[in-house]
Amino acid sequence: MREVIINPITRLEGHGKIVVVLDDAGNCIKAYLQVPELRGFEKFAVGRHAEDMPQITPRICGVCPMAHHMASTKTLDDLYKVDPPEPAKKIREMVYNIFMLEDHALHFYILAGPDFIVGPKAPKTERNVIGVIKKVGNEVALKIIGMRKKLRKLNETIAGKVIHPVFGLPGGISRPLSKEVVEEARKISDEAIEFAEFTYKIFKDIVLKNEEYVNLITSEAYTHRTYYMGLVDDKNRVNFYDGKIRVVSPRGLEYAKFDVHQYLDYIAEHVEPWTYIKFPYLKKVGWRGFIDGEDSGIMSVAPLARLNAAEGMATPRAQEAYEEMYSMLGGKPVHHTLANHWARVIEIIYAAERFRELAYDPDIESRDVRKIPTAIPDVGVGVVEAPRGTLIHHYETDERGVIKKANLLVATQHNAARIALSVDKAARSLIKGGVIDEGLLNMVEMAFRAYDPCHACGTHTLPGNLPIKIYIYNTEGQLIKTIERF
Amino acid sequence: MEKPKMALYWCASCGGCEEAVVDLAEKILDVINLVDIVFWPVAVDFKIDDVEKLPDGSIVASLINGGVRLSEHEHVVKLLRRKSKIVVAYGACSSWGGIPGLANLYDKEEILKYVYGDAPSVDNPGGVRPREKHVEEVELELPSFLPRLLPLDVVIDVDYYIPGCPPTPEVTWKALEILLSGNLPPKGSVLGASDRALCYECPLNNTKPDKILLKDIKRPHQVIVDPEKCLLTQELICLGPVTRGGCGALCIKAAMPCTGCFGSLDEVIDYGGKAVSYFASILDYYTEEDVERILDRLPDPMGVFYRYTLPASRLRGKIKTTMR
Amino acid sequence: MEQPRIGVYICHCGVNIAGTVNVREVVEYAKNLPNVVEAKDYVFMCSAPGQEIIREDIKKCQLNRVVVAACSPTMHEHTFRTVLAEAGLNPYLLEMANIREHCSWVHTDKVAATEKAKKLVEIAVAKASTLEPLEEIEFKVNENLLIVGGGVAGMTAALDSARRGFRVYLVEKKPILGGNTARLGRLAGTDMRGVDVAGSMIEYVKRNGMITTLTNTELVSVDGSVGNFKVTLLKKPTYVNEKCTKCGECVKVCPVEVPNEYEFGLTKRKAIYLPSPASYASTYVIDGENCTKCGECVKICPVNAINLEEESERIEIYVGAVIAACGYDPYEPSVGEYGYGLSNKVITLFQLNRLLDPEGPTNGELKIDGFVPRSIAFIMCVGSLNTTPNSYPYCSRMCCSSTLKDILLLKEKYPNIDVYVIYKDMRTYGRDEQLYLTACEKFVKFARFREAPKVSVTGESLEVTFFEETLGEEISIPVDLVVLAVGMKPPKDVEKIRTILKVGCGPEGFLKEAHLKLRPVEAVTDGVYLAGAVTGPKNVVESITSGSAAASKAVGLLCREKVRIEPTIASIREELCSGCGICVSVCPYGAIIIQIKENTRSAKVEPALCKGCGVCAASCPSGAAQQLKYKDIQLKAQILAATYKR
Amino acid sequence: MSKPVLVIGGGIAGIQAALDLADQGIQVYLVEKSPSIGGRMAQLDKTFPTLDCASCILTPKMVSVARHNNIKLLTYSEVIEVSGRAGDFNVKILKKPRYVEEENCIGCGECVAKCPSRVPDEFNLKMSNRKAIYFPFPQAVPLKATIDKEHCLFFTKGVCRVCERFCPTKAINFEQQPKTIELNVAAIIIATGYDLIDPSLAPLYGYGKYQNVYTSLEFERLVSSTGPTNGEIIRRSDGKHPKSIAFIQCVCSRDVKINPNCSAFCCMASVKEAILAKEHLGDVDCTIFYMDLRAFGKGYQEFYKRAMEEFNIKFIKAKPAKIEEKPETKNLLITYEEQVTGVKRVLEVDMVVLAVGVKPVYPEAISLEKNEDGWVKLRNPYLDPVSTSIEGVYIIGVAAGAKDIPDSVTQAGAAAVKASILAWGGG
Repeated sequence: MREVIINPITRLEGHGKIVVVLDDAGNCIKAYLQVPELRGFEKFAVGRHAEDMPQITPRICGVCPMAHHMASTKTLDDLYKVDPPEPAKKIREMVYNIFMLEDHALHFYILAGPDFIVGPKAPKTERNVIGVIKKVGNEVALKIIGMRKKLRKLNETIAGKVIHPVFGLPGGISRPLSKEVVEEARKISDEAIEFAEFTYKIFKDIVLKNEEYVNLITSEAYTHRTYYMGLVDDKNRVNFYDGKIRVVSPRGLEYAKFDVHQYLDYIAEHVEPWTYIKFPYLKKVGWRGFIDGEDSGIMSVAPLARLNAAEGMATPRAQEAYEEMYSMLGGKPVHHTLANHWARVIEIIYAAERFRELAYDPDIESRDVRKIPTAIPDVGVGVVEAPRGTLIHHYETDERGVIKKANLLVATQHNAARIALSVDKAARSLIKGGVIDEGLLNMVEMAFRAYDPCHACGTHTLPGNLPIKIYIYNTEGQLIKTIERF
Repeated sequence: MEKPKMALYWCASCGGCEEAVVDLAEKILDVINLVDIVFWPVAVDFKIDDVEKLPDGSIVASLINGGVRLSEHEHVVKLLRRKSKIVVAYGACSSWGGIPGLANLYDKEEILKYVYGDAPSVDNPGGVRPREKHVEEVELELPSFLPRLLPLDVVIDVDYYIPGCPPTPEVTWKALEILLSGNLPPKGSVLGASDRALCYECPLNNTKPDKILLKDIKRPHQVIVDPEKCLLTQELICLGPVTRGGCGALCIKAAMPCTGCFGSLDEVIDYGGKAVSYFASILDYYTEEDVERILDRLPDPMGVFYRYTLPASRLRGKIKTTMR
Repeated sequence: MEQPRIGVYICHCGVNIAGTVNVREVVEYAKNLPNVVEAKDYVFMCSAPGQEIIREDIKKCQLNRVVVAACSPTMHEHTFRTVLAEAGLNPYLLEMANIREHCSWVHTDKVAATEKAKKLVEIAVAKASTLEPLEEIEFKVNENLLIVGGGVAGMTAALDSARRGFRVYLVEKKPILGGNTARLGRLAGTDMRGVDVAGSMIEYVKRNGMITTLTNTELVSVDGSVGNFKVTLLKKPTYVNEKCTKCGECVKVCPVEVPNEYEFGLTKRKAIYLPSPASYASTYVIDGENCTKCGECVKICPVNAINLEEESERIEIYVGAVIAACGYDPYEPSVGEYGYGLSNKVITLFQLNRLLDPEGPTNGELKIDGFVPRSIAFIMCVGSLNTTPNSYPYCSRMCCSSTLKDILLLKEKYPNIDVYVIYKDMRTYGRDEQLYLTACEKFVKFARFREAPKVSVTGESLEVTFFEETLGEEISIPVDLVVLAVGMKPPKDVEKIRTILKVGCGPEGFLKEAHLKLRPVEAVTDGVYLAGAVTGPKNVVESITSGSAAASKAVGLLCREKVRIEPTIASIREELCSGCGICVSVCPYGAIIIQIKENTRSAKVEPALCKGCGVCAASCPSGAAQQLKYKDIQLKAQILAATYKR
Repeated sequence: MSKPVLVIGGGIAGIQAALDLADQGIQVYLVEKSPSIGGRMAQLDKTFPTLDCASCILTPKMVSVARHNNIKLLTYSEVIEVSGRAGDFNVKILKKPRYVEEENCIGCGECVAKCPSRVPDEFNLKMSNRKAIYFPFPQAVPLKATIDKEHCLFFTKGVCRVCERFCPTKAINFEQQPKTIELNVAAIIIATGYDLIDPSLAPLYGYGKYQNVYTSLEFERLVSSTGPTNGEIIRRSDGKHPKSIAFIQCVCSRDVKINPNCSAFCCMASVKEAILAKEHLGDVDCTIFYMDLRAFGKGYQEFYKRAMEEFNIKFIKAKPAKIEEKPETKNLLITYEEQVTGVKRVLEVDMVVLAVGVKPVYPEAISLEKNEDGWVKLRNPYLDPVSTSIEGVYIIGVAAGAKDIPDSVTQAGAAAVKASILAWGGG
């Protein structure tokens, strides 16, 4: 038996490692994605003041801190049984859409961008942000960097900090928006719409008009037939900030639709001894191991899953793009992992449109943004859609609001099993008869990126690639070959 | 001329520090022009072997973020220490442990038991736990989860510190300028941030009355504050007075009290101890009953006063940490 | 900082240290400590030859720090600092290890005591390495003195200080000097009356060119510190100028009548009145609070001495010291307490004094409703010793003697009156015991109560009922007059005075001495002294004595050219200070201020006010405030040395 | 320039007067007849009502006196002649020989350790022994040895000189002669304090006859850690801890035959001593026999109350009629009349402490005018409360009338400022 270790891959809640096991014939029989990362947030949350959780939990992930901040803040609303004033909810949702927009844009242009915009087969020295700039032009590049900077600055002003925000409190937000901020938000939201349209155009021009790319997206190697989960509004349309959790089956039928309070009835976590990450799955279907299909409880989250789990988008341009995608890819659900990029662009449009709607809503000028909670806290559960997917926080406290128990289901986890499937599938299809296709690295990398904007969002701002090194061992366990990819 | 070599590494961090570097925005390109980044797992070629091949001391500066939580972190930071002239603890976690350092209030077993056993959504009837060595088809190894989280300077010698959770782009840029200037401050210095407490740059510092004596403590969710008035005087525990400045009072501008992510100032020996001492000294209480009552108003002093610094504090947490 | 070169000197203190501690072993140990270049022992380090060893070594070995391991620093730190200074070293580069009081005197196990002495030396050496030179702080002293209160204590203090050559501002809130003493009638053991004592003092005060008297004047604020106080006063108008001839026409037309406080309410006066008997008041005054400004007096005044438009005046003066001599208020029983206020036959001792005074409302005749009472009961401890719910817990000290003095006067004048003294403990301490003996000889009847007596008022008759301890039974005495021997209580504006002067007060409300036994006329605040009954009940003689004693302290300060304070005070490093203001909030001496420069704040210590208590250093969140000679880094060095195992 | 002032007596009053004057820039001569300053206060264990340790608060003052540049300390010296008048007194002082050169003596105590001669120790009221060469007490100021000529073997028998042999600084000088010092001073402050009246004048209390009857000053030494028993309260008769102690007030005071005056501080001193006895022994009954409990000073009534309530000390208002000893146990039987019932009762106790009244001590060289009761007559008690009838001569402390420490200290300040005025030529 031989093993191949890819160590470390890029961060997955930290660092990752892939081990590929070959049989004596040199065929891959199994590939493991190991996540060697554990910090114990759920445990050390115990003893903390509940109201500190919106500031503690963002430290789980500094790339999508706003997702944790918002999930946590909403959990506190629930914990203290306080319904924030409408203006507060609108400001929160606006901030949240700005965050989704900024985060998705970063991913699209900077992470996935090199693969698609420059081209998957372009020389590695060009497959980076500089290559992207060359391709789209300096002006466009500045537009992208400028947009991101503006959006992040706006969120810093409203939320206090953009990395690890502070403004969320049970019952609302820390303070109303000043006139200047409201005006600034409106101005930026106009630009955001334009930016979203422009992004969609680039995607269509560069990706969809390239048959090779489309084939890549639909290729079997990147396809898993799993359940899909996402938040939907009362009309089953995608919503990032609030709604019910909807799950559709691999065949596209509604499997479940539930309030987050019922999450324990639907979701359970499986533990494997070879990785620190836990694998959530659909409890009622059950854990059947790393397989796909209707009988496997493995589900997927993130942009594509959200679109699959919903029946449409709540804003007009996004809805058009939504329909366009499904018609091109042959209807719902789409099982191709790489279609996440497409879905992400659709969500960019939605986020921009929703941002603009809220920015122009007169409510956000209101001073009424806080309700002081009066109830005695007990249990609270909250959910948002993080860029990477459904994010659930669940706290139990004593009467003073001190955490007694915390449970966190983060987006990466929901996708963990499907990512493991992808890795395994890629390895099995690409390592045969002792021949290790060098394309393995590419495949793995692309499969990753599709899911994992958060893990790697900073990745391609500098020249360089996903750092992978493969160790190939013979049957005696001796190292026979090393393949590096850089 | 060869550009100076620089490395960046993360331990038990959230990635916010990496994101903060990215937030240098256009300035990141200046950095690239000035230095040759030889190691940055999140961003550039990862070649730990290549790092090993470098002559000792050949990296001018390594910026390391995150606390040391896994055996793998320990291994890599020791390697970087050998290869680097200067090691910089970047951000709150590597400087003092940061928020993940609060895990030191619990021991390793308590954490594993909850995460893989008692958490409500876990379905693990067999009591499976991630193991350092596990034989499936082959032996799979996981780095070991250390008994506690260690600040970087407990594991290796650290030359400088850049504070913040995360350090702001301004602070990061200033610190890089100092590092690249060659005009280095004394070992142990904090780079890029202010030498004074946050109050100094706080827009509300001038709204304070002559004397601040507090009759009550309020937790942030219990009060709607006047955003134009010093939060401390509104009975919120603002750690601005005890926290190093440099962030520009971001939280306070959002009407939320400072929670201390820039850590303590040069002259302060223990951040949390100092925070408790300063805060207790302005409480206007005299009787034991008052003290009892006030302690009840603040059930989690650890999470409030030691939020970012527990592993580096004199208390060190429930789990003993051997200091250097 | 230069490399420390420390000399360690270990004292045998005869057998005091050497009897328990193996000094040679400590010397050898000290030699190997970091930065130590020389270590020696001697039988008495504080003796001249011992001092010489240190002086020589400082030069010979170029020492820049010295550790002396001997007795308590309160004994000899000063001695050794002088040695360092004489040898050209900054005296604050000395650190003492107390191996006597902290070691040899309290231990018997010689081995363990020697180990402890080593550790104490090691700790001192560690701190010595971190010591910095400090400069003593000096201020020029303003030679003027402020005295608050123009009673006998204040006037005595004023006279003594002025005679000693210092300018005195004597401030009295009432329109006239003399205080309570002036109203006391005849005093014990003399033919003098209170008004004679006060009056002669007033004369001396008037004649003394070094005393500026400000009557009808109140203290507004006192800023600054020992040696340099800035005082703001408010002089209120009396509306009558010195042209007044005391003709009394104005009083006749004045329509406003109020109780006469000088006579303890026994009579009434007008809004324009003489503030004391004619012989001592120089003019009539108008009581601004009660005057309706009707203008009648202005119209009638033959010399145009009245000006109702007169206004208050703010006066600023600068002084080096302050004496608070604000006196006391007599305890005023509440209505119904021992029948007081229910009958004009229940009076206080102070009222009796007025009735017995030839210048009093009855010209010295004791007549109630026109009759001389045949029997009088004196009830002691009224308002004192917690006898009633309203009363204070303490003993008022003067009432026993004062009562007996009045009884002897009465007995002189009316030998046939039956006098009962109903008391708890007769406290005629010292030579006043002779008053008690004399009273007994005069057949004054003494009866001892257990609980406060009850005074029942039925129509015209009075009866005092109580459980008599000696007889062991309850008795009732019908009397014609009841005199309540009331005690003394803190003056009503004591809280204001104490806040302005930043002086402490005890639980009973009197001002607090720096040390109850050995510093009875000094306040905790440097440069502020206390005279008379403002610190607690006193008789006239004791008040006068304490007035002189307070003057003595004030003169001791004022005659110094400069005040020197030890530099072991707080210091704030401005470059580290954020201006958060925590130190200002906690400083018990108001010694720290926030200065605002270009819209940024920073704290600053006023060295003259700082007592070096260290509260600011402990609370300073940024470590900018440090206690000199006890900086965190210095204490840390000591702690590390203490916990380090060699 | 100011003229010097003479202070006679180095007790707390004299010390405070000297310090006040010295602080006012005036040269002070402080004359003390015994080898050390400190006076009666140095013999006390703790002080009422604060329970401050007497030496702890007194010693720093003594050290200040020794250190003050303006104070010339003349111990073991006596004023033998005074002439002149206010502003211009001529004073002769006799400095008795210590037979130890003060300049050389470093206070090491070698001589004391080696001296073979044992003498009853006056500081401990003869309840223990000292040597013929001695320091009166460990904190003595100046800490210079003194040879007691009367008991020194060399002076009495012509042999020994052991001290001389062992002195490391050659300070012993058997040839030393008395010295007369002449001074001109502007004013004189008398602070010569008091002695206890001889308790045997009141024979009914059995002092001197019964071993377990003590004076309160003896009791102070007995509870003091530097006293003859290192702070152990034990009976003279058998060295056992007493289980019951009676404190009897007004012994030789308020007694027209002996001394009509009240001694002002004994009530509180006894209350304090009873508290100390409780603190030291725990299991002891303390009873105070009193006539009137004179708790008149600041904090005194509260202290008295504490003694009753917190320390459970019994107070009996009665003057004992007699005290007898039980020969077999050496316990004491106190006969008194119960106040309420008038019944005669007897209380048996293990130890009796007598609060003995005081008499003033005056310097012989100055003839002061006295009252009938033997106490000094003041010039004008109201306008000039610290002046004797001789202008420029002031009197303070207990010598001027029985009083407690704070009142003595206050008088010291008062006399100091008066003397200071004279010293500067004012008045």
